[in-house]
Amino acid sequence: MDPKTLLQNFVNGLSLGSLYALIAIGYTMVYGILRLINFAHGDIFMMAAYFTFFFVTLTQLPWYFAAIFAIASAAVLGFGVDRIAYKPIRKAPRISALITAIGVSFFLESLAVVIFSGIPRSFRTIFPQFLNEMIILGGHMEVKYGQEVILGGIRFPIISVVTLIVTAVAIVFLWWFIYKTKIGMAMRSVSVDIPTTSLMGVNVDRIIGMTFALGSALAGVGGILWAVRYPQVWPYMGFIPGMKAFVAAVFGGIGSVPGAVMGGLILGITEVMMVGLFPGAAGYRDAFAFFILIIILSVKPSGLLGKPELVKV
Amino acid sequence: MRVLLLEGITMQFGGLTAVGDVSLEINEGELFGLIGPNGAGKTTVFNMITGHYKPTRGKIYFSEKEITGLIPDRITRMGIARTFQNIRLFQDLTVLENVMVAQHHSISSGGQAARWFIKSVTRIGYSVKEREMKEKALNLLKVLGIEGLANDKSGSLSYGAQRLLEIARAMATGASLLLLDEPAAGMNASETAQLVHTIRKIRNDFNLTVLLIEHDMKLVMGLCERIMVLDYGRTISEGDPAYVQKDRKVIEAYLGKEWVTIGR
Amino acid sequence: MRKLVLIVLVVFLSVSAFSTIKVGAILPMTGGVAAFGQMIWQGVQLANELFPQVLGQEIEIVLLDNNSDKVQAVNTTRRAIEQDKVVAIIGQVISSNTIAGGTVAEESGVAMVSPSSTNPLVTQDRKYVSRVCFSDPFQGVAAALLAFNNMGAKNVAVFVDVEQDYAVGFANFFKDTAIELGGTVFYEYYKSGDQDFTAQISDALSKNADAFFIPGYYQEIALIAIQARQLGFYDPIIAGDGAAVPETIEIGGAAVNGLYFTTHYDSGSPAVTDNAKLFVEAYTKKYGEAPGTFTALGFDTYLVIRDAIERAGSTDREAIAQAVRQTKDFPAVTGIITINESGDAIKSVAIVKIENGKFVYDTTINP
Amino acid sequence: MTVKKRIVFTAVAIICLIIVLYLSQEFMSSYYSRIITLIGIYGIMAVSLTLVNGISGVFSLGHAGFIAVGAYTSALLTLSPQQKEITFLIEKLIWPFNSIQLPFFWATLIGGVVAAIFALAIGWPSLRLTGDYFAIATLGFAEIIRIFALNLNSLTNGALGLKALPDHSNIWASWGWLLVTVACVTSLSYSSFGRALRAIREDRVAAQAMGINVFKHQLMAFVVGGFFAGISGSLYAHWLSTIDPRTNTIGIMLTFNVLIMIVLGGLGSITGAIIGGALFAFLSEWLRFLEGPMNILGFKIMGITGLRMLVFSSLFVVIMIFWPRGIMGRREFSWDGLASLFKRRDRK
Repeated sequence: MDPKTLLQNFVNGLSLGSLYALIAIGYTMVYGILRLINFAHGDIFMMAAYFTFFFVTLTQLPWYFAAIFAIASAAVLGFGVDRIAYKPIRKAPRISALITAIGVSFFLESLAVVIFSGIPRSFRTIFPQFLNEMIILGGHMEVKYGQEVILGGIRFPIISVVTLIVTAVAIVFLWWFIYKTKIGMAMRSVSVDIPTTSLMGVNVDRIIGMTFALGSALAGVGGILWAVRYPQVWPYMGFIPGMKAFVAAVFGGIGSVPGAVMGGLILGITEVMMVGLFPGAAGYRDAFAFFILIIILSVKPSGLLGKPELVKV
Repeated sequence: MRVLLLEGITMQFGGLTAVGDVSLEINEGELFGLIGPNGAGKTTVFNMITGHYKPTRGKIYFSEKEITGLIPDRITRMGIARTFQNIRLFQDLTVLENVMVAQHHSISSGGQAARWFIKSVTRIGYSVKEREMKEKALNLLKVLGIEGLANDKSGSLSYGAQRLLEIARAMATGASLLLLDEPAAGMNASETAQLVHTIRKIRNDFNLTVLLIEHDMKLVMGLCERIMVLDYGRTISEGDPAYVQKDRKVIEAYLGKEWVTIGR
Repeated sequence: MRKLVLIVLVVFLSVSAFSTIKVGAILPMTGGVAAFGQMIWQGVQLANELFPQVLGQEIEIVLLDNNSDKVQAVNTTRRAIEQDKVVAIIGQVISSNTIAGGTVAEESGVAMVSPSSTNPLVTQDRKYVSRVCFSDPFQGVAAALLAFNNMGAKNVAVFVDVEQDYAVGFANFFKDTAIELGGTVFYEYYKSGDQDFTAQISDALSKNADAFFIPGYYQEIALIAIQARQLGFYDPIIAGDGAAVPETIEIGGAAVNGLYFTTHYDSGSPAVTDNAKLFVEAYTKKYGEAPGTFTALGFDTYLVIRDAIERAGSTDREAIAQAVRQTKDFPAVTGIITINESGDAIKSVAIVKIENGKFVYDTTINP
Repeated sequence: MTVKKRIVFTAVAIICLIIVLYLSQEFMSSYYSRIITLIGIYGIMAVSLTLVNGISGVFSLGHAGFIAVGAYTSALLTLSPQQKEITFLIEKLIWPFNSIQLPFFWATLIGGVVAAIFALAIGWPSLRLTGDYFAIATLGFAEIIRIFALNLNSLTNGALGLKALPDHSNIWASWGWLLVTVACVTSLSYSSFGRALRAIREDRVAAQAMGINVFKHQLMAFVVGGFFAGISGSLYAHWLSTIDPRTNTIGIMLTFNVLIMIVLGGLGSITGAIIGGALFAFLSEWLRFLEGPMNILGFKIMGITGLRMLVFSSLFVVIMIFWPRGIMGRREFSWDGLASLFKRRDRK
């Protein structure tokens, strides 16, 4: 691979990875507090994209209002899912909570089919066109099929760069929220020890709900960026990114927010670079990602940045 | 004959030394007490002997064979069994099953495992073994006086009965050295008195060697033949009960320096 | 309480009180390929509205959702045949489900006509399973002719969706013909649901491909087209009938301009039938937009089955199944359909290209 | 109740079951008898996963991988060489599969054995991990198996899959194997080995301190679970008559489905696993009335597409909220339990 393609692939992998990271953060935050793998997380991602679509088409609001509105709705949805489905079974075995999560995931997908129909909607029309343009460095002009076009050069889609910036902003915001606000402090405390935190007069259920809301809002940001990048929304769009983000979260050490970011980036870059380096083996791409995951886990059983579980005797 | 030998074992967690350079020798049939204030490192010593922790330094020998760093189940099969300070019974299993589980390694280790596995699945020639295990388990429960609870879920027992069940379970492994971690914790005075009697009895009847951790001084002084005192992970005293009781360092450790000066 | 039970009973009994001819429609209305199921369902419904009767009786369509799932593909087929007593079945959509459901139809001797399963294995060794679309081998030949003869390509990068039997088969037959025609072909692999193809495209560019062939579905076709244009590839992109939905343009935008694809029909084709005119008119009236190919195929499947019932002159399943196989020169929406002895539709392949965000009929390749 | 009485009761129950199955096959429409067959297959899948997830407390998300291995192995063995010749369109099938054909029973058994070998190979490295990390590793391995099935055209026919498998999975095959599975898993779980597995589930550290080799026992459960998963895979493939490497045929969706069965039924209960499997097979078909056009008092209402899956999935959530431990919890069916149930009724 020549350095030009390498660079292009790297930037693409980075922006794909940052989308994984945005979703993975939600997984990891919920896991950190409840030890629950929230399989419905990918579907909140999907819902956020649908919300944006319908806010724009139904209310004729400018896209940025719609996006903010959709992110808020995703947060409310995440909060609601926790209240309705997870809160009643906090004391139940963990696997019951996991099945509930799978149930919620199926539910949201079917709901989307019933309300929005299974036919994909194009996202292209509702976002500003410049997001689909490319940044081209170098290259030369040529006339092809009667059109003047630029060939060669190093190319980045603008959306990739935007994705990177938005992700960075979201992560900085998250850092500020977790470390500098009272609610964030309560979240950290809940993740260490729920009973003690509730003794300190913190409303644990509210904090858990807030965690869901915050994680879902980030998934919402991811969902919108995803829908702009691959310009369509459909009911099952959350499944694959959701699974990948889950893998990324485990990769980085589930429960650790920096781990989730790192895991997402590594997974995104690996996926793109693997195909770039061995195009003939592209069919095995996901197998390769899982293979790396298994290798990492066997060397470091709790992921890259995860804390090793201390066996108390 | 020497059953257990610890040679300068040390356990560090990060920068913290939980146990530092502890050496110990226990002979066959002895009742040995390990005491010390909270956080002195007693349970850590147990965890190192039973293989749950690997010592940072030092060596452990059991019946003259080195067992340092072996995995816990291997050590149990060699003949060391333990109870836990914070009771760890198999809550969803019955009392009887708890004891029978401890005999399981007799059919599941070594070359016979496959044979017994097939027998278990096909149920051919298995019931004899099952009956044998059940009889042995019931017998142990009788020795500890909880045979009436055999079919209760172990999670539903009283605190005292759970402690006794843990001892029965440890004995069922067929171990020759028992490590009891605070066996009297949570018991009332009469239960404790009964426990002293029981421990002595099992030591004699089953030819056991017993190493125990205990906070109840009365129990330790009345029961143990030799005692070692740990403080901040280090040995501060060792000897028979009468000697240890008078040792200045021990009183200091338990009551603080002021008390010693006042007493003088 | 008793009253409630009674009411419920009455309600359920009255469900089956009609005297109608029942035709099953087994489609994925939910699950991964719900989009195709729903588009085909629109066509079936429309056809049922326009031609509601046969042999003087109403045709009732029994819609069963197979959730894009194989187990349900089998169960629904059995249910349609035994519970709902359908005389013939419209379905199923993706080849793997049609293969699974087809076994049941074959065993029970009920005609199953697929609107869109193009895998050759679908009708192979089957007497009761047919299709109104052409099969992959035929489309593969047509696409190769298009690429190497009409467009003058020499070295084509084929983007294969390893997850889709449709794409794998189609690509394979394309390759066979390409070699016969003296061209060279190499594969780039991806999986359904992939959204980033930049690595494969970069590789294809470095191997000097002068055309891309994408025998997959529209989502990936559109995305590959977008990303190919972004990476500076302006040579022809060729696809199959997977591109024949409006979503290709909606998603692909300007990037799919100049995309050629082989398909079942185009409303601009000169060989257009009366039914096609009727269909386009009715669809536009009802939905306010131009119909897609899958909707047309759904429409046709209904018509072919209705025609077979008419020719059979009875609701006997065996007679209908035989009549389906004897369909000859039937003027359907997607062309003049003749079903051959192996159950595949023989009809011409339309070549359509996208120009300024619109489908434009280009040419026809005959079998 | 005496042992003798219990054996008599069980024998009578099995005979009754055989009669009921016979009647259902003879007199019910094949739509129902095929669903009954499917219940048997789901039962095997669920019981084999219960041994791993419920009884041993190992959280595996890779069950579909073993089902896939069993399905492909036995399918390749039962297909006739002629059929293979015409099915493998892209690349020819490799030797020796292209020339052998075995009876269904042996093919199923071999499918189970090969799946067990895979379970051994996967469990060996993975069981060094614990909890959710183990879960994700098994998920990864299952996905790797599926991806290989997608890409190894000369062995699995890639995405085209295998088709025209002989229709061997009838009521007798599926319920016969279910009986074998239940008998083996029950006697295992009520033997000393099963006690050890449950002990490990309850408290891993204490089990180790009792001399139980945790790794070896969990691996054993994993391999036995893998074996029966392979058996169920063979039956599943021959029930479907075709097999392909799609996510909802042999991928993570299948694992999710089996998980739903065992948790709804009651995690750790063999009885519960069968109930869960039956409920799953039954409900997903029975709820179809929701989507059909309904005629309520003269008003014809068009069915709402997707409503069935919506109700289906909300049912899981509702069951979990009201019975967090599933329908059976960890209880098992037993004659004594049944007797005491009746006695209680009488007293009332």
